[in-house]
Amino acid sequence: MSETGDIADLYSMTLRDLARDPAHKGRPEAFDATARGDNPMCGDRVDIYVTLDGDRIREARHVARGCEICQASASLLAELVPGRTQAEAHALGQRAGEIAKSGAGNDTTDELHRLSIFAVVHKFPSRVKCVTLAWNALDAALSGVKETSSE
Amino acid sequence: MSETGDIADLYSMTLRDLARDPAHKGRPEAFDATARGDNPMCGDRVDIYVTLDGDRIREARHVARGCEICQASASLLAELVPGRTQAEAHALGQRAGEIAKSGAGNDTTDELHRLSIFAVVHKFPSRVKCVTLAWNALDAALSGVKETSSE
Amino acid sequence: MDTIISPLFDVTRIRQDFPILSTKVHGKPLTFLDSGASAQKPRAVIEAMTRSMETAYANVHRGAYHLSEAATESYEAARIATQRFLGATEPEEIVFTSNSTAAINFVAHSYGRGVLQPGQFVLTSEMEHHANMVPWQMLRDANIGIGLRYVRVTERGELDLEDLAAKLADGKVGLVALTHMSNVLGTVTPAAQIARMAHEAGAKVLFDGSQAAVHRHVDVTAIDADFYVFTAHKLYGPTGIGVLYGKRKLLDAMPPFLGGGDMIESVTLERTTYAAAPARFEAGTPPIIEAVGLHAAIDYVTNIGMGAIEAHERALVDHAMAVLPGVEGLTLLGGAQDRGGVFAFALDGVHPHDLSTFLDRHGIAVRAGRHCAEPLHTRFGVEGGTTRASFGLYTTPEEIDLLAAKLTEARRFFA
Amino acid sequence: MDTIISPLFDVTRIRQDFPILSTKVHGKPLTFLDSGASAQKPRAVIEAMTRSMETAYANVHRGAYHLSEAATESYEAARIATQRFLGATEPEEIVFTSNSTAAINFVAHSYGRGVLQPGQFVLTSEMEHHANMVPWQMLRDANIGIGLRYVRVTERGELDLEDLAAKLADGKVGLVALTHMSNVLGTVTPAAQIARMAHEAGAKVLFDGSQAAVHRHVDVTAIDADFYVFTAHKLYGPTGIGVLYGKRKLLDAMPPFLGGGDMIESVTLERTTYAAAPARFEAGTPPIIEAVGLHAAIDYVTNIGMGAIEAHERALVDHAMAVLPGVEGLTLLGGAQDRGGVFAFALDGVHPHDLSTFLDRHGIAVRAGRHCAEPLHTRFGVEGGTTRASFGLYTTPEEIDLLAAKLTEARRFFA
Ligand SMILES: Cc1ncc(COP(=O)(O)O)c(C=O)c1O
Ligand SMILES: Cc1ncc(COP(=O)(O)O)c(C=O)c1O
Repeated sequence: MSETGDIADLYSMTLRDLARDPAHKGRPEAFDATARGDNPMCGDRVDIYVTLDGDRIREARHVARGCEICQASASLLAELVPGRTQAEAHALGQRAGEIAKSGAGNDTTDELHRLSIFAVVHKFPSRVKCVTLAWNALDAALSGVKETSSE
Repeated sequence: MSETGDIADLYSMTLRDLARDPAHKGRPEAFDATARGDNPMCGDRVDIYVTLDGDRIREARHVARGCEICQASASLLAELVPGRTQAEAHALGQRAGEIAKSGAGNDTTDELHRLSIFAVVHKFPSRVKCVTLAWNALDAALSGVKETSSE
Repeated sequence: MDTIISPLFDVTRIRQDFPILSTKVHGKPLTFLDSGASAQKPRAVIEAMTRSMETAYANVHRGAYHLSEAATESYEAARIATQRFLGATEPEEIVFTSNSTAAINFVAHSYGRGVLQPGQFVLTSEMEHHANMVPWQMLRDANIGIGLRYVRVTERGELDLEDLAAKLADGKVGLVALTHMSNVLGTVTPAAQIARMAHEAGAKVLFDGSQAAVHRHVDVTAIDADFYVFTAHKLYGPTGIGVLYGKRKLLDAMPPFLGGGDMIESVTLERTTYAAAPARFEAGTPPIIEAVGLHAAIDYVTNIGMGAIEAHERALVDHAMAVLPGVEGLTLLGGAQDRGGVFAFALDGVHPHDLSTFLDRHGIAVRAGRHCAEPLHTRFGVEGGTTRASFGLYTTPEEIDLLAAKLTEARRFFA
Repeated sequence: MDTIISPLFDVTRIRQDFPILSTKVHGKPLTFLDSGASAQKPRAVIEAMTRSMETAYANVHRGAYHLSEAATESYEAARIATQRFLGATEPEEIVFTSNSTAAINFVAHSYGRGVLQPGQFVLTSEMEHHANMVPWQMLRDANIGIGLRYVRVTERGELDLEDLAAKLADGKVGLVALTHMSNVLGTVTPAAQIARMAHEAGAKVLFDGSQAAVHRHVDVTAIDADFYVFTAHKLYGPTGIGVLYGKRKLLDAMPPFLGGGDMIESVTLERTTYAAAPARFEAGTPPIIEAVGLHAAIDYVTNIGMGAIEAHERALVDHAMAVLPGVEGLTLLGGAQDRGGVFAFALDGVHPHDLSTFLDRHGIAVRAGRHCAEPLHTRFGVEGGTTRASFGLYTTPEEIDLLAAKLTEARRFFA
């Protein structure tokens, strides 16, 4: 694999579109739970806001100060979690982390297929945290914690 | 130099006689100053007792719990310091330390000649402290300090 | 006796792994019997450190570039290797410090001041290395209401377990801090039993494994230790790195000790929040190269097998117990049933320092003094110190025979 | 521009001393621009450490045998080399610690808790590395009546000396603790002037020389520093060892920090007395192998000449100041008159982390983040972090040119 290829693989069109996608960004006026994820080493910060529908997530939005991977991950999260329970969302986050860490991304379901844009991250070990930060914040929000960290 | 020679050089007859010499040992009934020298690493301990005659030392005695070099040094101290002032005794102690450290022992005066039995100690660097402990204690006694250490 | 004690353990071949063992001292082959103070380093450790500096060095944790990623990976791999070596549940339970002393001081500060309550006691023993005594004295003397108790040591050099039980009985002991193996007597303490007694009395337990971890397989989970410390340089690894194991729950509840980079979560001028363990306890640039060396040392002893090492050392201890008491004028300190390869002794009429110099001229390295265990020497009435021979995995029975012969010669020489 | 900037300084030849500089990263030659985080090691350092482990290793201070004497001699020789390197008066003023962070924590505990009085303040700045900020915050938060003040930093990234004077004016500051060179802005602070101001106000002064000591000749006596710290791994030496310089009188008056072996004078169960400095502050087995490495590193830079290194780096700084501002969209942090080879910057539209990954694929190692100086990033409104390029004695102008070219490419890539 050429190294330019590498970089282009990481910053795929899909990822960059997700990173910029305004659809899931911004602090909503009302929400049921929120938490902040901080990566003290690099300064990345993600605020996740969730509205609930019984025990299911109705909507998720984020305000992210972070790199493109971090932003893309937060957007994908906001896209994927509506309709899921806390446990299901947590499992999805775990899966996102595994994919980023190991590169294993040959899942067949649709959502998991979406997550596979992070498979290439395993070739950039210091960037795995950029994928998981938003998911950690979601976990924290859903369990009532106010802050979390990806360190 | 053969290594047996080395050992025999260090533990010369003169040194070993001095180490055993009872003439300068034991706590006197009366004394004007005393101090204890401790080497925390090896456990050596020397108590020096001094009687004074105006600003000159009349007599010095020691109680040493230590190796042969430490004992010999304390005995030689007790032999050499009577009649000297604090400053003279200190200078002699400094000289003893230098001789033990560097091996330079070609002094011509008689007392300094006696100190030259410690010249061989410079080949045994970890033993230099054994020579200086008693002299440190003497310094401490004469300046009113109670304890000192060769570390 | 043949140098190959066990078919599993070819000591002749093992000695070739240690470059220093083929050097000469005063024209004599080196007989290194001071591994208890610090062990020699196998080529695998030296080469791992060299390789890290030549091919994969950068500061860890904060770099998004290849060398920093590589260094971080090696550093964290060392943590995982240490976790496995100690049988810990998670890598996060392993904190790298600079040595055992620092590790115990960490606990004395962070747990002692941060978690123990006024009116509680720390229980240590007369048998400890100063590293496991002075920090507790400093805690006692900090005037925050924490007391200090000592477990007595029997004539045989074992912990007096009845005394231990008695001193735990009032439930006021918050932390038991005991050695897992004495660096003077060689005594191995019954760690699992001690932990059980401590826990029943509501206390946590720290083991100083500086000696034990070198000589036997240690499993902190099986022992149920709350804290366990050891130091790499005695385990054939480099200086500059030690290990603090702490149960996750305990570490999470402890305030940090040293402040600086890498241990924070966020810093403002007014307020700082701290990272989770182990980062919270690893302020500043950690011993990166040394962690690689420790990892190589762990791999080295694990490949030989801690069981095989223990068996080899047991055979050496048996041999020493057969040979040393035959030296006229020699008195061994202690005589515990369960003991490792450390022998402190007095030789009648010969001062330890003089003896050590004499042996050195025959190439034999032993230690003279009080071995950082002054109260223990006082306990046994040898305030002036002892001479200590301690074994490593490269020690041979012939070296013990040579020691015995030279002890006899020394006695004649100094007579 | 030719790589030989000065006839005294043949950077091509110097680069050959560093094995890692000839390795490749992602198929590209390594361009290592992260020396401010940790520097690479010359062969002389690696070999000195190897040699110590292969031929002269044992624990120090306590052995009366050849290897221990040899190891002790090397360890103490490193202390003397460090003394000379810093221009200290006596070797006893040099305490070996595990890094700069530990050295500052030592002062915060031993001097901060042991000597400073309730009602006094520590004065640090907004510009500090967390290592010189968090320990003082912890001291402030220990509820012993010691306050904390911060000197402001100007837009240009220099210490505001008027603010410094104002904050010293009431005579309540007991200790001024400031960096001698910023690890983010490159700013070199006027140490001698600061020391004079501090002393006139009755305060002692500590300088964090972690960056400065690498880039220029430091003379603690000329500056009249009371404490000065640096860390070996940034000076081309190993990890695991740092240096605390303290004036003899101050060290002698300070209580110990860590308890254990080697720092005591006598230990009984009831009472312990402590050794004199520096032993009092070096509890446990010290970084023996690392001291040898530090010594080799000091010899290495001294042989090249700190003056020559400073001149080389000044030329690099001039080159960078000519080239970097030409990169479209690039904003440099700070612009001090007196600065060393550290450049933190923002590149419009490109996140530092993404940038760092991009550069890495071109073999260029830079650091992204807040560089353990979060308040400083807040001060400059770049909470999200910056990208930092920092130079070593092996850095070439061509490497800076390559960086500039790839920054422009990155901006296009991420547009
Ligand atoms: C200015 C400054 N101070 C302190 C430190 C801390 O050094 P260490 O991590 O070696 O303790 C650093 C480097 O990280 C630094 O740049
Ligand atoms: C039993 C014991 N505890 C603690 C220590 C201290 O280890 P370190 O000096 O590496 O901190 C030692 C060795 O010196 C030891 O033998």
